[in-house]
Amino acid sequence: MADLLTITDLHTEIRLSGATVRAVNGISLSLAEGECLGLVGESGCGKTMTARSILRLLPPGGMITSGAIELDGTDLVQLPEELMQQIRGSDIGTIFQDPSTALNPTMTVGTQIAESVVVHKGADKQAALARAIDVLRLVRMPEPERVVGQYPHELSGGMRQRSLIAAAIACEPRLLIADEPTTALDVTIQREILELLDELRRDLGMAVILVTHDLGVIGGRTDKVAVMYGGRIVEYAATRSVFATPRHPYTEALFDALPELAVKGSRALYSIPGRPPDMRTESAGCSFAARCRYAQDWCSAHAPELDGDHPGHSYACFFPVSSVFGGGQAAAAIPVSAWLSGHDPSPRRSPAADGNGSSSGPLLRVTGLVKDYPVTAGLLRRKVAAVSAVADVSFELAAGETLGLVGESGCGKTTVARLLVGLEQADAGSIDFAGTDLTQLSTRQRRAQATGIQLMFQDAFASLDPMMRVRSILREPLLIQKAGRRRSHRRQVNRILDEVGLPADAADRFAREFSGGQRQRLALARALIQRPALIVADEPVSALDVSVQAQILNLMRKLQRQYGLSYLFISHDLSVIRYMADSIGVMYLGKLVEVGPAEAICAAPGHPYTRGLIDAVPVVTADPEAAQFGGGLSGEPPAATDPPSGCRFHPRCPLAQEICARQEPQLQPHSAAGQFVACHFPLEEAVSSPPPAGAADLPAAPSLS
Amino acid sequence: MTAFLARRMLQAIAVVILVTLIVFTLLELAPGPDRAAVVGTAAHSQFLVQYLSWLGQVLHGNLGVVSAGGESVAALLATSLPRTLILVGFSTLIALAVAIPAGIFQAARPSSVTGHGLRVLTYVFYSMPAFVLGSVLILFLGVGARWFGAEGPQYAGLGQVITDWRDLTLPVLTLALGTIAIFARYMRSAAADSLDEEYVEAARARGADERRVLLRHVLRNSLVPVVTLLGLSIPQILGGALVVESLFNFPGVGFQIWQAAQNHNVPVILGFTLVFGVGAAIGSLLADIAYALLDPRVRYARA
Amino acid sequence: MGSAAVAILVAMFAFCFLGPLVYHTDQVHVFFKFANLSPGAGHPLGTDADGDDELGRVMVGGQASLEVGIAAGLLAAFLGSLWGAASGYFGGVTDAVMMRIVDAGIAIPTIVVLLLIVTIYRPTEPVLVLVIAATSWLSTARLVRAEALALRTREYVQMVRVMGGASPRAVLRHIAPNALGTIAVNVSFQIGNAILILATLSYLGLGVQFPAVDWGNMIFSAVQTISSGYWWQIVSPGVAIMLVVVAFTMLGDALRDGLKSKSRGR
Amino acid sequence: MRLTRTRGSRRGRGVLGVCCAVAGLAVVVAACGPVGSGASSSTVGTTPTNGGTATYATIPGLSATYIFPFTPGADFSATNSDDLQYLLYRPLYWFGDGTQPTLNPQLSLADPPTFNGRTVTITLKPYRWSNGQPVTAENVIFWINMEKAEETAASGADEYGGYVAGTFPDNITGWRAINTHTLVMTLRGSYGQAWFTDNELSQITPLPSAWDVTASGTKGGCERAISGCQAVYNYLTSASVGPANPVKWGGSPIWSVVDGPWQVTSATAQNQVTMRYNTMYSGPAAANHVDTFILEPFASEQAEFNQLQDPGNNPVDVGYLPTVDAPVPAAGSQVGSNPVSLTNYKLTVIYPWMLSYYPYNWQNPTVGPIFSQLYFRQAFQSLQDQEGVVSGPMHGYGKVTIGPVTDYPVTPYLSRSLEMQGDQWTLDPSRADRLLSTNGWHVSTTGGTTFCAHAGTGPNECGAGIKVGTKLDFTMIYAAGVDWMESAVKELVSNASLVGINITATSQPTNTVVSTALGGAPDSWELAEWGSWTYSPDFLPTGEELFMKSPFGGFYNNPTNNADIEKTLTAQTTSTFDQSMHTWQVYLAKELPVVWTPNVATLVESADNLVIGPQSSTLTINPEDWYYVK
Repeated sequence: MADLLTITDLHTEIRLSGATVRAVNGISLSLAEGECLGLVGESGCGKTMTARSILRLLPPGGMITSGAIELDGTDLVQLPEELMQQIRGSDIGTIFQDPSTALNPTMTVGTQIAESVVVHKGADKQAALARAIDVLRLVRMPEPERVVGQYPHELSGGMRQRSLIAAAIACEPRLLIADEPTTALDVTIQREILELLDELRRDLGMAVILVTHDLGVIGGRTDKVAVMYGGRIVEYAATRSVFATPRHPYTEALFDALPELAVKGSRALYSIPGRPPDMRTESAGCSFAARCRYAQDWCSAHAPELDGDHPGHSYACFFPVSSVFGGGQAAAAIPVSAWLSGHDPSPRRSPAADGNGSSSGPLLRVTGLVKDYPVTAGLLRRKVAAVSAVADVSFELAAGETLGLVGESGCGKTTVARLLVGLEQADAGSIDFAGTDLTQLSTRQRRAQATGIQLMFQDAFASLDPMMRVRSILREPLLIQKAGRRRSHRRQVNRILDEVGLPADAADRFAREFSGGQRQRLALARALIQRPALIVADEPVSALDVSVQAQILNLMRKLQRQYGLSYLFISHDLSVIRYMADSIGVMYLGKLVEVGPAEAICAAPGHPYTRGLIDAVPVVTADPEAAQFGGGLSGEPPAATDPPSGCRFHPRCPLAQEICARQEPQLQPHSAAGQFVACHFPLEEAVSSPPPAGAADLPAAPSLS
Repeated sequence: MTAFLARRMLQAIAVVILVTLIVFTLLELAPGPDRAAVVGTAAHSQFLVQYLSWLGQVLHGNLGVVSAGGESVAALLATSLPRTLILVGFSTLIALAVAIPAGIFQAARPSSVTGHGLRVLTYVFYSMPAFVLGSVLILFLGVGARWFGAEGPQYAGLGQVITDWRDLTLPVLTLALGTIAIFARYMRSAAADSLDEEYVEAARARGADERRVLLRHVLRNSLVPVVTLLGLSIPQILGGALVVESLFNFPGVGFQIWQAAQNHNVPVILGFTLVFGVGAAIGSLLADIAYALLDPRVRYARA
Repeated sequence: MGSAAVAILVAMFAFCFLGPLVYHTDQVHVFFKFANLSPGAGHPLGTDADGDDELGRVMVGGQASLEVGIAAGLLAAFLGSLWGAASGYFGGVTDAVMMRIVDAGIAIPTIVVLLLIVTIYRPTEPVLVLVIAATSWLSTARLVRAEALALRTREYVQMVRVMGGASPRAVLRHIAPNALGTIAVNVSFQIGNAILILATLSYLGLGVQFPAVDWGNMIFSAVQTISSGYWWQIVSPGVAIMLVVVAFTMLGDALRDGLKSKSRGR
Repeated sequence: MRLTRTRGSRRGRGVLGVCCAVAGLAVVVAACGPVGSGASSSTVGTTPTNGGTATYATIPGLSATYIFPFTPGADFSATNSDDLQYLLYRPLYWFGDGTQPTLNPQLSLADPPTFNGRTVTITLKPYRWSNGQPVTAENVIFWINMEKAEETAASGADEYGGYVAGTFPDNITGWRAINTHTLVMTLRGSYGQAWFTDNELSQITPLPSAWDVTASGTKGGCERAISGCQAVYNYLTSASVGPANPVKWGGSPIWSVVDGPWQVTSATAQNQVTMRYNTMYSGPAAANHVDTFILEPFASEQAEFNQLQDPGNNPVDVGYLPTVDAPVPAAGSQVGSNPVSLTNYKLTVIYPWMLSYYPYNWQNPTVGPIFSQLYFRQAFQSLQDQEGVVSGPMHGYGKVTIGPVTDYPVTPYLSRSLEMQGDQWTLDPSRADRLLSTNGWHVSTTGGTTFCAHAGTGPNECGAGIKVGTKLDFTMIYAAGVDWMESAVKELVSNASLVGINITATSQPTNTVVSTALGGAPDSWELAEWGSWTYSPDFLPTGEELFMKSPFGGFYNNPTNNADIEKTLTAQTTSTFDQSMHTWQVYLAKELPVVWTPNVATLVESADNLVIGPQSSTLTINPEDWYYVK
């Protein structure tokens, strides 16, 4: 099979006023017709710039300084701009990361999908729209005839991404570049989209470059993988080969940082120390040397070439790893439920055992919590409906433990967090915290109670005042609560910085001077400085790269042990929840549909929705069949303004029957492990082979032991 | 959409009522005889009573009289307002027609020679008071080159006013140039923001050329804030018309206000101000409707 | 762009306020016999219709223009910020009423209100400052309110409540400092605008009154004799006013661009 | 009195300096009036042609708004009377003979009046209205009845702007028609003939019988009796003004009845008035004349000047040149060249029949005692640089004022000796310093304010009512929008500062200045300048309206002066009138009751190929004599 795309020694630079960023620093790769390449790496490693270089759509100041990009024998680097425009959209299709910003809000979806047809095929409006409908059908858009006339904001996130894909493939390109196509989406939709891409690739015979930071995404879906670091490819091989035997320490580190895999062992997640290299300066040696656990003096003085010891697997390292990671375990399929139910013997909980607090009751008991947001309409802004954000949610959290709340976007988990920290007032229910019902307190009392519960936002940067220095940010809670004397504040700030792993001089800097991970450390430091009993962490790591995510998760666990903290950990990512949580609450459309010990739920979900969530988690495997494993969920949650009758999940439930639409199921004890499920037809245990919850310590799959 | 419109209209009505209140308060500051000319016999009663009686008269179309035994303010308005609308209408259209492409061009090619040139011109016109600009235009294009008349059209008929391009050009141009400067600066910034958006990148990736990107994607999105600005600028443009009309002897509303101010003719100032205010409130309402038409998000989100 | 603007402003300030210390002219007395002299020895920029040295007059006139412009711009921004912040902070009915008042104020052309007020009160410098500020604060109010509304939902502002802080703290420590950038941009535009409004008032005969002089009435006097060929009378103050207004506007643009890139700090 | 507007120099302004005028007693002597010039470069032939259209730019800011000659004060403007009503409805007596502001027998409807004791006989010439009816004595009585009805009805009524309480028609006791063309009036006292003719009969405009109606086609009774006038007045007033009424002037059954040389054919809401030559006109007809005459209104001098420079589609044939734009004439010549941008016009200069001055407020409780001191007024007049203002901001187009009678145009009313003396109080700050220093003042020449050091009424003392420490610190209001006035005030402030007199000058709209000075409380003003006083329709420069405790003269009140004025009003012969005028003005010139300021000229531009002849100093126009040449 002839290579469709060949990139040879590509160098791309971005010239800024003060410096030159060597974004792509001599990469070479090739891609055959119909082949799928995964381009993997942390943010800032140059993967997006590589994709942009192929399209020749570089940011201001960006230019390809040398190298060749041959598409079917034509060097795109040398092509005049007019001809390049003919290639874009017709020969190369592109999908962007965020469908909410990549679609023009003032144009109908159909017009945008048809745009490339109009541009390249000279189609008239009628023909173009007809084509748009065809393509929408191809991407399995429901009611394509209606959708073509709609505007992006009228579509859900998943539908937008389908539209974007439709726009990319409207001219049946031979190469599709998908730049982080699922990062902004819920796990459930992510799976659907990835599957769609797979099918389209097969049906249309496209070659695909899948750019992502998530190894889970490429496993089983790509033919080969290029791992990028510091603008270079550090490992380049068939996917199966990389998953089986990652040779570059960086690749290995990426695998180790995955929480999906970490649960199996008793150790903390591996996190790559330091930050990606500054691409404005050129280092003489291996750019990864500074962060590499195997680096020798030699590494920082000499740059390794990209070659390999056997054909088809090249890497740029003097001291490649062979099977430190444990050889082939990733090569075989790891059933999702298997690793999810994996035994975690880490002694990270058991407050009673720690002697921390009385065992008289849980630290937090939430009972019948309700929150509606009014929807107003009409001239007088009368309340015409309510968004039922949280509907009768109850759960408990013991001191020193972690409760993971999981669910798709819009399920109400963030509202629960806001209710707990007092950013919203509950419409009904009680929040019993350390013996006090927070909902009954006056504003003043509530403020005084604020020390006990702290919050971490997903976007740490947005939660740090850009005009304040770190010292002021960290001191603010102390000032508010008039805790201690001012003189002691400096000491406390310095100590807390040290605890979250930031240097003391960080205190005099501004939030914008820190990286994403460091900012989340700052947010954690601020939450911790008041010595709270409970930290509500709302998606604290979902905006972070895997390696950084690992740092934060580790830190949170370390601090939990240290202070006997409780966490209410909110995430849409079951693998992260699984790594962090002792117990799990699964929310759907404002309802808690399942709650119970983490192992039990992961091993034997009782609710079909939980099952669907678990199935949607990408599998770290190179095996295409394993990647297809499970049914997953289809569709997206309906609007919370008008929740479905009875069981709110019934329209999407594969097991739904007539009663589900009529009668709302209550949380019922489901298993001996303390699992509660709200379902008329809860899943029988061992439906999908994993052992029952009670036997969580049994080996899950042969390949794991 | 209808609910949004209805609510927006209620707001406009509230604004109009407030405009009348402000105007009336200003009237309270005016010297006694002038006030009597407007409020008539109610001059000695309570503020509120006076206000309501005045409002009642206004609602009956009675804006007071120009002078004792003279022409009514409403009649004066009826003859002068259409002229101002012609002047303002033409200038605004020209301003939009020039400022939009100029702004987009500056955003698309900020460092080109033309881009820099446009930017300098924009600043120059922005910082030049209208009377200076008008005088310079008269000196060079009117009196000097004799291309255009140095005085606005004097015809009685509006049709003749519109067709007398030779005389209409300079007043329209003076008002337009200042307005262009305001709009172009805004358009540039809106278009620059729009160009940074990912959907522009997406369009390029689909093979759209620069022309298509600018016309189909950037234009409409950057028009949205400009339309809002247009709505807010209406009073400013009318205010500019005041200077331009007096400079070019063009007997429109601004001209009459200006004359009235010179003569302390408070009934005329107040009556006309009221009409300006109401016009601006309506303009702002129209701008919001246009905004909703341009931006589908508003159309649906507020419905 | 920003540094060029600052350089122009510093130069113009030095010119207007320090210039007269070096370049002495009689700007008080009238000498008709020296009227309308073209630039030359003794009068580098010529003289005006009253025989005053144009260079010295541009300096003195600049003082009034800059003083009134800056004072009015600052005052307008201050009033507008207070109003806008209060409106955005209280929200609800208060916000609706306060903003409708702003809408109504904006709906009335500034120049008309100026005309009316200035015909009632003698236009001295303080009156002009008050009057220009009284008609210019509206746009600031609108802007600051929008900013306050946006800031109110920022997570770092919400964090104050999570930490148990009261609203005043959120306003004083977080909303206000973060709105300052926007306000600073606005101040810059407001000053440029105020100088232009002052000039337009001169055209209507309602600007600063003699013996005080500002660039606006210098230009206006010159415009009257525009066809007599005394070009230096219009060019000198014209260039001065343009430089200053452009500089303030450029400064505002530069500050805004800076703010934009700062808020994209990630 | 009549409100006119001087053609000041400020452009972009509608409102300019004001001149007020009131009647006086008059005897007519010749003098030199306006001077024509206007060397034109273009090649224009000399063959007169008949017909054509002349477009006339009205005084900036003053458009034709009122067609009924019985005009109320608010509309009593030069444009309405001189440029519109006089062309349509001739006054009984026409003032302006050549360039002299004197009675013109040719253009008057009647022969000069004959006085016989307390009776006056007026004999009308055989004029006809355009509807064919003769102009009769009844038509004159129509006016008198109307004025009697409207002005005695309510005191302070403003129905006719030319009315002054106690004068015409209050000072006649009887009037009747002897026959169709003869009318006799009985006077209340024995008034001077000149005064009664020039200042009283000058107001009358005969009204056609066709106007004696109370509705269309309904006969009124004003010609017969005073009691019938109110209804007629109401009807005619409503037909002249009101919404969009100018548009109705054209073809109106009322207003189309004219005895003047012109008839309105159309008018616009913007007050552009088109007239056509009245072929029924009974007066002297020129051999050649234009047949259409258009009054075009302008908002400002600048707009008008721009139009002249760049005629475009609607060229103006006769308009005004702003003083600031006029090149200074060469030494010795009355008229300078045209601005280079005006290529097809010739320049003519008119010195209007007016007096320029501004009053001291003699009644002001604070500064009145200072103004009452003659040495102070002498010192103050010595700070007024009339020559400098004429050669400076007036660009040479001005005449220095030396006393209460205007010295240009030169009339028989002017004292020869005073004329020979010229301005006795030319600019001289050192004289002012001396006058103040020798009268008890501590003069500061270094920036401080001069103050009274020696109170008392003796020599070297400040004078009655002035306390030690009183400062020479004055406020002055002046009309905004007149360029030369602003410059003159600036210079005065500058000159005054040389002798420690501090003047705070504020410009205000002309109307405000006038109303403050004429009607304000005694302490509401100190010095107020509005411009000039125009003698129309009271054409004699007598002093009764200005200097007999009149608000126009700052309430100056002096028994000697009052007696002198009385003598002028009752003088029965020309020689006694002139004699008493000279005596009075020599006295008053020394008294300096007000501050004399220079008269400014009106600069008229007319198309090269249009002959308009010498223009009258009364500012009336005769377009029926204008003709084009080929």
